[in-house]
Amino acid sequence: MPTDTLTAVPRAGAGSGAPTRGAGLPVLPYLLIFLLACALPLAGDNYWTVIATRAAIYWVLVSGLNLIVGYGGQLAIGWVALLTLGAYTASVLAGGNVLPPVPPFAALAVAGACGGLFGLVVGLPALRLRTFYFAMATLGFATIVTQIALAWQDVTGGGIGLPGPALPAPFDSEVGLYYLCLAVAAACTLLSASVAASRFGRGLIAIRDAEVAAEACGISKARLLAAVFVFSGVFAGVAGGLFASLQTYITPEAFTFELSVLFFISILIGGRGSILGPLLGTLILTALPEFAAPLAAWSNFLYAAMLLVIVLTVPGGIAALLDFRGRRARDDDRRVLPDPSRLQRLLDRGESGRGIELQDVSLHFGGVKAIDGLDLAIAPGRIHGLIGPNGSGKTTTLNVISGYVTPQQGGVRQAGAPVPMGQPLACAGRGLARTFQTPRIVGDATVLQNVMMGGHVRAAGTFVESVFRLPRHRRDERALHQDAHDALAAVGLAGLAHLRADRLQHSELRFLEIARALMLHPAYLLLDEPAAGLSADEILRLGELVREISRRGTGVLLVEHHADLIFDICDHVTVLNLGRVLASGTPQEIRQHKEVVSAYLGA
Amino acid sequence: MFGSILSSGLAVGAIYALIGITYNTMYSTSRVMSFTAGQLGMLGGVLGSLFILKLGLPIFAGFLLTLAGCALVGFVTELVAVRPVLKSIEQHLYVLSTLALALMIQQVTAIQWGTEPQPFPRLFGIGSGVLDEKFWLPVAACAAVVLGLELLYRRTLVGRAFLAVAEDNFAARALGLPERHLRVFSYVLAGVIGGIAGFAAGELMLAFFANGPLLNFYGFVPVALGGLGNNRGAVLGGLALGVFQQLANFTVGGVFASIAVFVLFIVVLLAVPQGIFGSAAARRV
Amino acid sequence: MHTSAHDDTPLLAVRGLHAGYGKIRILHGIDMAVRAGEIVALLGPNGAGKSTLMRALSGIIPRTGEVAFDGRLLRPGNPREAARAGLVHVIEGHRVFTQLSVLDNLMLAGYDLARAERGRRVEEALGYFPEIAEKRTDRAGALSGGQQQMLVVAQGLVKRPRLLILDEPSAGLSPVLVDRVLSVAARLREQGTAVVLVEQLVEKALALADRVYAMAQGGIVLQAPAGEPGLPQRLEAAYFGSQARAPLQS
Amino acid sequence: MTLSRRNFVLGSSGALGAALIGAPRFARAASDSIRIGWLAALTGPSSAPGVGFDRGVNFAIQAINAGGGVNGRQLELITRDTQGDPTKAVNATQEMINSRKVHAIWGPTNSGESLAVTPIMARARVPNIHPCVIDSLIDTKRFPNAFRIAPSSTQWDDAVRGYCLNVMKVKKIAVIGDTTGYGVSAAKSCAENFKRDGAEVVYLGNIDATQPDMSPDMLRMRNAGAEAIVVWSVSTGMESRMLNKRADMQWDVPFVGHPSLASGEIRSLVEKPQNWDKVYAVGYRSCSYGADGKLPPHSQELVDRVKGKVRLDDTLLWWVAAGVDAVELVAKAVRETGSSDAKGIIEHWNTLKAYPGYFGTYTYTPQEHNGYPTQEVVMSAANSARDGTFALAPGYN
Repeated sequence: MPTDTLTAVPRAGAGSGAPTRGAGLPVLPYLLIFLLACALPLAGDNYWTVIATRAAIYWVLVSGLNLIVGYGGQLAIGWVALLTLGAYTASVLAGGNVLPPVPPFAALAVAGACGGLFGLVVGLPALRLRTFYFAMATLGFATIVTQIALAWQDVTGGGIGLPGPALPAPFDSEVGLYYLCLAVAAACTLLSASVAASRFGRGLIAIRDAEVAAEACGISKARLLAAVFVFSGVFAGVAGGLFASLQTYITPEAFTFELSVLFFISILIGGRGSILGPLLGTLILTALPEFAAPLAAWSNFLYAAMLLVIVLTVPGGIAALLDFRGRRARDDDRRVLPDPSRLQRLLDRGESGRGIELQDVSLHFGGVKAIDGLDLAIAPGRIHGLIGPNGSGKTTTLNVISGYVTPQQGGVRQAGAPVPMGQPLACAGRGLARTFQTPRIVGDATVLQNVMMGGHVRAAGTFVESVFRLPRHRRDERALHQDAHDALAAVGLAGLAHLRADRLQHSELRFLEIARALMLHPAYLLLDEPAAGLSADEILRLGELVREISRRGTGVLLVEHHADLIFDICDHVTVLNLGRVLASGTPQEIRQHKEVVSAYLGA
Repeated sequence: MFGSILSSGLAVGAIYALIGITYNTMYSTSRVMSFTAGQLGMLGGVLGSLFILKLGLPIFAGFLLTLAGCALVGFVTELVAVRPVLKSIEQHLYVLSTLALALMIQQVTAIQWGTEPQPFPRLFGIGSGVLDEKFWLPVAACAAVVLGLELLYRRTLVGRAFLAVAEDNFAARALGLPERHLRVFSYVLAGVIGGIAGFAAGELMLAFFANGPLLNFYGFVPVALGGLGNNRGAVLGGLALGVFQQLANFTVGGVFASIAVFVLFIVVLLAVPQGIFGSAAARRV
Repeated sequence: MHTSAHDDTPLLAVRGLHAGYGKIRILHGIDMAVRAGEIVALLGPNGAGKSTLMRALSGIIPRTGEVAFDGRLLRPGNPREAARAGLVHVIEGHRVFTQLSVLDNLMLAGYDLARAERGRRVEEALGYFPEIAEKRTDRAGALSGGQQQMLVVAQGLVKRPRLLILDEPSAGLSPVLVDRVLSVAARLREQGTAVVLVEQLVEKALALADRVYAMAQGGIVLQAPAGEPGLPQRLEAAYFGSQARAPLQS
Repeated sequence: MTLSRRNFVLGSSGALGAALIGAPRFARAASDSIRIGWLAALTGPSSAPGVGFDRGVNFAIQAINAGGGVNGRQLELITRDTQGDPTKAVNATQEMINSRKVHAIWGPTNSGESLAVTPIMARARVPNIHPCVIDSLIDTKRFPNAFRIAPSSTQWDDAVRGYCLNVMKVKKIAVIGDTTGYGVSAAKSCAENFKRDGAEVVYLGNIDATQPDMSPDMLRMRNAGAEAIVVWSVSTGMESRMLNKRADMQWDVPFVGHPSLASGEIRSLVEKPQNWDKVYAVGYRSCSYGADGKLPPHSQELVDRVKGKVRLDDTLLWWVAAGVDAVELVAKAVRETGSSDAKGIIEHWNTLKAYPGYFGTYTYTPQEHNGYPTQEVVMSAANSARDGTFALAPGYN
């Protein structure tokens, strides 16, 4: 196992907003736990071996579920359903009571595949249902699977249940089964960590905390969640098979709702967006009832009480407690000093031709006419300023171009070809990047990770390649890393790469969003009031940066209130009022324009 | 056969509707869907049986003490599980804090009250067979609550303040309305409604600790179908669900009935995510 | 009863006020004052921070710095205390409770008052706006934009303010209705009530106000009596940023 | 300095961990006591039998230890509450075998759990006595260490069928089981046996124990013309709701079935005492009093011994008696083989011929570990409970 992958593996995982590639520090805790786990059976007491086996099996499931709940932010509470499914699939196939008996490991594989399929089925509602609704749906699904297991007597043995798969020679003993489960758990840790450290892991966090920005970066929530639901379903199915072997005999009563709660709480106590936190959470919650045997009846109460305490006091969970690097005190006097020379590698696209044209675009929300027959053009290599009082349709125009709203009339063309309306996901593919009026960032992740999200569509590696860290995945990561460091240096935030994004000041967040947009090597850049909340000299430096970006061939649309910035850097200015063009021309023409002055002064 | 389907269906449906109204009452002033709604229903039955059967109090005293107990649980819910997480509403921490509190309530009840369904006292003893008390009481309770809420919202200033906070929280705060007191009062009121639901359902569903999760799910379905915060939708949705479930119970049998209800819930929700009467989601960007 | 305009201690004194939304700092150290019975206009392009300043004053959003009203320091983040002291803020966007009747909307404005007192004040507020007085039982949602604006102003009047903040009352109103609403401000001044008028329409604001503050980019860039000659030109320069750039030909 | 939230959580979780760590049970030095593991479902659904057995077991342990123990060694009972959950049962069994190194295990009491732990105990060859009735649990080849102290479900089934066909002489039978592991299999085999013996099974159904309203199933049974309702379930809540519904429907039909029909809990759950008439539960000759109201002498001796020490009114004598017999069987094996070695205990039990326990006279051979004699299984009137004993059902000689 080449060292760099090992050091790289948990880099994003050790704690939310985990530190840089640095020393092997983040690997240490995993190695420690793994060595301790290997030594456990030597203590001679098989009881603790069995408990550790159960913890390993639960971690196989939780490591997959963690990507959905911890990283993706989807509240999948009913995951015992897939454990039940995997257990019964493996047992029925291995037991051979319905079909001719299948060798146990093949049965385990089929259980995994079955888990993957049903992971998708359980997960799909997440795409349409709001969080509380989805949580209720998965809970409902969990009760249904148990009841089907009860009712389908001739296959599942109904209330009687059926024996679990009996594993061949070395794994039939407690210690043998333990080492098998430990190996599977270690593999699952590596696989889920490599997904977490890949662009898909970052995509999940983006969906969780900044869904609108994720769309702008071309991260498709549907495709990503579908892949992760299948991935986590496979883990849950395999865990189900191993669980059936550990139990030696399974009945519907074994798959209790408390198990679902245990999986869910171990992730939340462990901490969102982390691998180590939920791993520790799972170990603690599995061992807790064994220590607290006299109050066995109270174990579920303890779980719930722990969850409440964690949610109220440290929402970040154990991971947040352990994440010291991400929270180091930042020196407050640092200033944003863009270095436009670093733009060279990022803006190599230089698209020529007619740029983006809006033709007779009209759009109204209910009775209010937001845009009324607008014609506008963004030429490559030039800055087009858009100003006007509140409610004049500036931001709505930008949202039409980037596909967030669909106009009732008119259309948008790019380089002559018509652009389908209302598809924000597609605009990243067309080389069109944007920023937002209020910065949309992932507070938990580092500045570098936030920026790398911008380059999502430029990477070519598929999900599976990231799972197994195949060459194309590693090439993508290296390219994204390089681009991100260039982009951060270009906007002047190079020193803050490994800080948690929520530690940044407001003005730094503005420049962070621009860096994220640069990751797309954009042909067009749409800026939505980037100067709001900046100090005077920060506005000057922003102006120079935007001018440099446009000089390298990128067409820029600048929506702004700050009239001085507009007149300073724009090649062309359009003034909107009540959704119609009041005036359009060079900055000098606009400054003398009678209506503009009165519209601004409100004659 | 049809008569008993209708009577038990409307009875169970009225209980689900009341739990739906409990959800809505909490939601209107805090934008939080709390897992404790079903537990309040369960406590209505358990406390009622505790006060009247175990402690032998007169029925009316037992009823009032039950409502007081549930009101206290409502107060604690707001204090412990809602107020601390309100500021991070978009992180949906409220789902976790209310789930944790609901689980704690359920475990304590399971340990102190036992895990077998305990008997619930016979209150008035009026009616038998299809018109037995345990069938018309929940429907009467539901009607009484709906009427009571209508009076509260239409006649009293506090009720109108509720509607104002529910419609435009920011404007209500700017106008100087005591937003926190109103939220606490709405959670206490939700506790009382949940208590009434459980008490009225006592004879039908007995004093059973596992009624909590059952009511949580089946009380949520009418809210989801009817649209968040919409009591009229909750009552219609609840009654329809109750009759559908009993119909499935009679025709297909217990196990498949709950599968049928769940499938219906998922299909309708995927088709109409914000519910039949609900409003579409606001502009995102 | 018209209090003397030249009382030395101002009714409202603001020193070193900072405010914003979360990380975004909008206001950078605001100092201003309003005397009893005075109409002050607050002008400036949008995005300058006018509404943020008013919300910070009335306690709807958190703030740092001092806000003294009638000699007493107001606690930040407490709109109820400010209202009880007499500082009433009618927020922009005529946000009425559409489900409730006109009367209910007004009753809610007097939520803390005794029933009788509340009734009296509601009638008193309706006295200013006969147009909505006869629609008192209609649902507020059924009213036109202008009538809704009158209703929210009336809600402010129910609290018998000593200082009334009107935040962009003219937004979305026809010129006739704008004059109608602004005339109420003039009547209030006669009764000694101070008014802070946040306005986009400079001419109408200058015609009504005694004094003017102009804001740009989160700071006060100009303060002057309303009648001062050459004021419009000075405002224009203030809006278009620092003079160094490209001074407007006057 | 206000206690920052982070220190508070670190402090409290640390303290919680320390307090708990203090009480782990790593393998302690093997003291000379005879350790008996007891897998008890004391809480959780269908915990009624567990509570009854527990009283008998504790009474027997104290009685033997008071009398000087066995060959001078005291008996130590290690109880783990499995809550009827197979996962907790597997953990508890592993702890008893590996960590506490028990000499014999009594329990578990529910079928779902026992199906999970029996193979584990067999692999460790730990002597195991249990009262679970599912037939597949006893297999002298696969589980030579497992012995059943109670009758098997087949023996219960034979007794119920015999009473319906030969004593009550009814032809149309309705069979109801709950949805636990036990309920499903018992109802299925019962229906098949009735058909084999020429009766007509007009209705066969499994009801979830938590189903609040029994009218759907009761109405279907009446419409099918059932003359007797056979019930196989441990859920007293469900059974009482069926009895109440029978009274509501004014339907004169006898209930016959699982011993839990006669449990004290049902008295508090039926709305009127007469709702409990014409209900006949599986009983045992040793725990039934005849028309003269007297118990068999050996059983009366146990009732007298436990008087004042064990409450009998809210449970069943056979649960208590079986608990006592189990402990005494272990003590007898250790006393007569002279050691607590597992092989010795198992071999000793294999030689028992009509050993007079309080609950039954047990006979085990290396090929047959169902020790309870079928003829001692009788029907008893469910509502005739008196200190856990019942009147023989009408029609017995």
